[in-house]
Amino acid sequence: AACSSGGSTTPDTPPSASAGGLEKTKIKVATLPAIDSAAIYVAIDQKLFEKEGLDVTPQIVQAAPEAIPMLLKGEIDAMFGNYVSMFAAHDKGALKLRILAEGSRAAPDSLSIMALPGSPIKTAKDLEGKTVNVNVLHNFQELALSQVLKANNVDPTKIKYVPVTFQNIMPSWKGGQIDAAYLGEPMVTAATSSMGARKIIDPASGPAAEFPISGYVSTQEWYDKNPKVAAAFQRAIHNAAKLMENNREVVAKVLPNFTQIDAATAATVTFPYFSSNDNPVRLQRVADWMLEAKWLNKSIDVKTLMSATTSG
Amino acid sequence: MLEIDNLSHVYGGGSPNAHHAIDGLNLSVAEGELLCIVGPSGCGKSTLLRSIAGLITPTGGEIKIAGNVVRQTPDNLAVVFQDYSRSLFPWMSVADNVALPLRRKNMDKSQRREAAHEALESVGLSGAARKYPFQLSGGMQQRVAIARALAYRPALMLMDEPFGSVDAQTREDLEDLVLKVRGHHQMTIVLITHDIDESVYVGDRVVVLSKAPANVVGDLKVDLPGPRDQITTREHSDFVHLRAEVGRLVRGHATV
Amino acid sequence: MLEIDNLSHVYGGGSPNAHHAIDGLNLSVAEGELLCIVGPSGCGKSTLLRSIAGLITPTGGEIKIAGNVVRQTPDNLAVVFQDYSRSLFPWMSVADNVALPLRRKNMDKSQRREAAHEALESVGLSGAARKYPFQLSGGMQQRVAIARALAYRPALMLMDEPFGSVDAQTREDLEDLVLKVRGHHQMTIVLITHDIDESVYVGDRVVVLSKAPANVVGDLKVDLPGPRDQITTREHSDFVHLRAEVGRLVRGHATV
Amino acid sequence: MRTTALRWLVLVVLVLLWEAATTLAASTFFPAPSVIVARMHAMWFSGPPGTLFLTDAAIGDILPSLGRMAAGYAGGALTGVLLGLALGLSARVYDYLDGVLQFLRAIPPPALITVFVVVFGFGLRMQLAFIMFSIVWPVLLNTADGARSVEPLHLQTCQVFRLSRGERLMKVILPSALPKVFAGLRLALSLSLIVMVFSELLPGTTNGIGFQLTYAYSTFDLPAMWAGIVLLGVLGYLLNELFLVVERRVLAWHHAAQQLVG
Amino acid sequence: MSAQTLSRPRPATSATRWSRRAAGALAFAALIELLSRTGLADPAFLPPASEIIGRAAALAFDPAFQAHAVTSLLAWTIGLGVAAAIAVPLGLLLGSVPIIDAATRSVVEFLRPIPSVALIPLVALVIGTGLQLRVTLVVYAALWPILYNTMYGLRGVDPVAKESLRAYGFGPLAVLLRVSLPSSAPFITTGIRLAAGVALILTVSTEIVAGRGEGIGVFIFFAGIAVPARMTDILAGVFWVGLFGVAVNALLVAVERRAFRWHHARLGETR
Ligand SMILES: Nc1ncnc2c1ncn2[C@@H]1O[C@H](COP(=O)(O)OP(=O)(O)OP(=O)(O)O)[C@@H](O)[C@H]1O
Ligand SMILES: Nc1ncnc2c1ncn2[C@@H]1O[C@H](COP(=O)(O)OP(=O)(O)OP(=O)(O)O)[C@@H](O)[C@H]1O
Ligand SMILES: [Mg+2]
Ligand SMILES: [Mg+2]
Repeated sequence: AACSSGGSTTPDTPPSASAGGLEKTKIKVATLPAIDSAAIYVAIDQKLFEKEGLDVTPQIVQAAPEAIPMLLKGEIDAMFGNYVSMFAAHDKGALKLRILAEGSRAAPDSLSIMALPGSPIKTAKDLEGKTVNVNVLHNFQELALSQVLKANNVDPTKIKYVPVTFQNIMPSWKGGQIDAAYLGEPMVTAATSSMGARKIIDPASGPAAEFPISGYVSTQEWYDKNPKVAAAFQRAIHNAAKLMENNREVVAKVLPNFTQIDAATAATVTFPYFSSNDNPVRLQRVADWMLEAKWLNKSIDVKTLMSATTSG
Repeated sequence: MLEIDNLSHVYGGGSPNAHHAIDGLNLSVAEGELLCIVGPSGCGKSTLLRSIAGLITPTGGEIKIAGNVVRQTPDNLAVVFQDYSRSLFPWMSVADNVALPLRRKNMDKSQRREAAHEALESVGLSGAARKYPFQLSGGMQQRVAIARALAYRPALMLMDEPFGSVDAQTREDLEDLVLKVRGHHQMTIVLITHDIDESVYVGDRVVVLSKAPANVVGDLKVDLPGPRDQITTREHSDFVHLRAEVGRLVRGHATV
Repeated sequence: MLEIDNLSHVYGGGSPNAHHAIDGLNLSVAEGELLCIVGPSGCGKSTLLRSIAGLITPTGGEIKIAGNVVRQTPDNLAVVFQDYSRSLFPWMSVADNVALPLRRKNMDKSQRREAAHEALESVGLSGAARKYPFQLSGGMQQRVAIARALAYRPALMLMDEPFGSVDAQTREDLEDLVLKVRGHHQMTIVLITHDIDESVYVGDRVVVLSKAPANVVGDLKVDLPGPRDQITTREHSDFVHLRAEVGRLVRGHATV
Repeated sequence: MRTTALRWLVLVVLVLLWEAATTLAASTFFPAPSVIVARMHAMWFSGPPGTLFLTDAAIGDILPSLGRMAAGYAGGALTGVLLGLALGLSARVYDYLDGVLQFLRAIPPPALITVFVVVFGFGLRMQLAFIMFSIVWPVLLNTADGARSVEPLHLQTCQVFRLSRGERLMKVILPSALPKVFAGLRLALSLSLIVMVFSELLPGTTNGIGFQLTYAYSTFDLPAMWAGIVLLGVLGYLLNELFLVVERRVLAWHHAAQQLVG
Repeated sequence: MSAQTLSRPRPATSATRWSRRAAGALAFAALIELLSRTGLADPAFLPPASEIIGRAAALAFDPAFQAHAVTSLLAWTIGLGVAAAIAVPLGLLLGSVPIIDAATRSVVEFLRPIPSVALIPLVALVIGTGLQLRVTLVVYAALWPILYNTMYGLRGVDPVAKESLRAYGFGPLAVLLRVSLPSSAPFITTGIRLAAGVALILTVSTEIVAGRGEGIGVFIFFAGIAVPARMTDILAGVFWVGLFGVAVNALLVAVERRAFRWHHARLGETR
């Protein structure tokens, strides 16, 4: 079994040619079965980790909070998680967070508040007093939408959020249990094409444009022991993101490996932005909004959790 | 009243250890008659009784009660089971145990209660009415089972060794009680007993069964004069004679 | 062997319907003696027996077996329960039921089996060894319980109406069997019965209990000549005399 | 009296051990019981005397949960007893339903949530259906077992005295099955607390102990999550004590008859 | 007349019994088919039974699904076995020594209503997330039905039977093992049947929430996050779980009928 100190599941193997002095070469990373996780799969597919001398095994988990015990127990080295959850965990002392590399940011139209064709909801203002689904309460979806609504003169406290799991959004929406649906890709595309749903507002616009959603994180403890692995990992992710920036094909190719998105859909969906560098400033926004919403007890200086970008 | 025609019963039919309990038995009981059945242990007496009560379906032959073939339990019948302690309901008081069947009799609650108390009194258990069966001795439980059957006033009463667990004095009293009730309420009674004296004392007729498979090996009419009496009847020469006769028949077919 | 000193038992002590079953009873049984206990139904005989077996703790007085106060079940004791059908284990064959207690006797499997078969044979049930209790008639079940106790060869044997459910012939055979086994294996036996003839026939001594709360109202030594015999003994004048005596004592305390 | 003292002693010792272990381990995931209790007090039991010291959060979470649980339990238990009796008594009903029921019994409710949403919609109806569907099985199986193993001589006695169907059921079969039914009911009781929590994870739920508990975990408020766990434990304990009081009354004859052995 | 129907009728032939079961199952399938085909329930979310069964049949030959099934069944088997191995002896102890029952009751009753979902992260943190996580949660949930049926079963043992063995000088342990255990065995088995279902549910549910890599629950989870959700796949997976439940139950019933023939024969259920 893994020991909690190092998180290494196998004894270090001699580094390959370019792996100059990595603390370990085999690492396990928890990922989510969503488009946002694509960078790590592209890095594997394009042998970017191999170039850094890393052997990365992805481990799909159902939800990010599930991976935290694994991280703490050393079953995995790093994980892909959304910042809101990660900052909350850090704030509550559940783990000492270290951000290894930024992952995804919301791109225009990759998230959307939508209404069915016959719905009376036409504008953002109509959302007041209405029921909207979220994946989990008090997460990035609410955080971003609140800012956007405020900017559009809508009172965000008048929205009634109900948690609805991914799979049940469509039946609840059709059944009238929710008035407007808060969707992410590939559901936005599917709802538009198959149900004729209308976009009411893009929650990742205005103040929340390019809102950072998820990143690759680890514990501070692990980072302190494996700084070189961390740097190599970051480089590979950033390089993958660069590749993905203007090449949809590399992304579309890997999607069926870890999501339930087939090649046809993959060709049409809107991808989020994949970050090819780390930027504490835009991430600080998330922490500050969380503090404003009283989701954090104290402010977090995001800079201290991140390392300088070494790729380039 | 009761006609048994060529009755047979096989337990576990088909299996290698099938047991032939009754084999082609014929018997008839007249209305109002008190028939005693004696026979060796395990010969098939209880099986016969259960067949009459419609609790088991005999594998052969036919039983008719008042001209109707028994296919299910006939109306207006009461049974005192050999395994009396198991036939009482442990979650009911003694009085409730006795009163329960009376629901079939269109009696209201107070009538039922009264009838139950009367029956319990007649078997010497008026003091135990509010106890639960497990708080009674074996003999007392047996008397509760008798009281239940008596309170019901059935047209046909089947009793399987009903007095086996009570002392001699109580037994005699119960014998007389059965005779009295029978006289008052025009019942037909089939009573299984191992006590030969008893069979002659209470019976109008004594049927002796052979060892398994059961069949009739003796059928004696008991023609004793006048109302029976524990002392004079038992001293009567016919009684002594009949008793010896039954004894001989039973012993001819003993099991040990 | 057995000393009972000022024994009392109250059921449900403290509650308003407490029942005083035994009240200050004194009794002693010599080694090798066969004591018969008779008494009215519900007087407390089974309670006395269960106290001796250490199955209930009497609320007053003391019982000593071979000088030791009974606090839990004494060694080398066997009981034939009045409620024999419930004392057999339904999940075991008849032979296994009989063999089970022999595990306490340092016997290996084949010895146990043999002893069980022998005991079953002696009660006339060798054919039923592989059946299950529910496949037997009442009398056969009772004989299994007797066989179980006999096979155990206890120093002290307690029997609660052990022959109540068998026919007359079998009953006599079983009485003789008990006498024979007692003679061979030096047992002390306490036997409860409602059959007054039986008590005199098998007993070395007959104790008559009063109605509840139980106490000794008669204690008769049975001094009949020679080995007992069903015909000659029962014709002996002392037998007839003793029987009448016991009968009088019992009847003086009848319950109905 | 002595057993009550003993029970408390055991409880106190275990809580002290728990306190010591968690203090030593100093893990955020395992807060000490003192911390948890303080949190429970702050969250739920520091309200005004007018509401029996319950806070708004308590009124908003605990009461709806208990209501759901009670309604679901009542419905599930009743269904279980009725179906169980039908199954135990009639070979025909048993044959027809056995396959389907055994099938349904093995189905993991989380996989069926979409079907529940479609059939029942959000809210109380779905939650109650969910609770009932989950707790009905122990009651049903145990009742069927009880109804099938009624002493044969009792049934024969009924038959001989020609008791009506209803009389047999109410006077004989039910009382005789009752000890086993109670085993099922007792299992179902704590199960109803568990599935109450599950039902509050269903789409559309916005209050309840289960909702509070999962929300606490999703925001890594571990003392609050533990407060929920402990509250469930305490509720389970209290409900069980209540249950035992009822059971002792209803099954008095049974307990007494079993104490034949001195 | 009508009174007769409540007594035990002669057992129907096994052909009749199986055809009745099949009729019941068909009726159930027809109901779902109808709900779906008539549009009473949106067929996108509740596909017709014929489709579900067809898909389930296809899955049986899909090696990936087979691997999922084997993983789940392994966790189930181990979990149920461990639960029974713990619960029966524990039930015997608690059921026969009232003082221990009384002393531990507060703890046991406190633990019982804690839902396994709440435990997942905590257990994962302590023992990890592999097979051991599923097995632990399965054991935790499957324990109770066996434990309680054992305890309640012991209470129903005929006291005269216990006295009989005691009279021959057997100690409490011997009485427990030789009388109380066999006598309550049928009811304990009912507890195990209950637990088998609970264990199956827990295995798959845990996989849905926190399965790693393989298991029917993981299969169901992935079918659920597809857009649109592959309801036919989900329900085909559920169908296999349910079918497995039926099979396990039938097996346990058959074993029980053999092992406790005395019980059923006494009750007059078989000849
Ligand atoms: N359920 C059963 N299965 C198999 N055999 C049985 C069953 N019930 C009774 N028998 C057998 O049938 C025979 C007759 O049994 P029955 O109970 O009728 O005897 P009985 O005449 O009443 O005896 P007793 O005087 O001892 O009560 C016995 O040999 C018994 O072993
Ligand atoms: N568990 C109990 N609780 C309360 N009272 C009881 C209990 N057991 C027996 N009794 C009472 O104690 C008295 C004596 O019972 P016991 O069984 O000793 O009688 P017995 O002499 O064996 O009678 P029988 O000849 O009828 O078997 C009875 O009046 C009975 O009601
Ligand atoms: Mg008989
Ligand atoms: Mg007695």
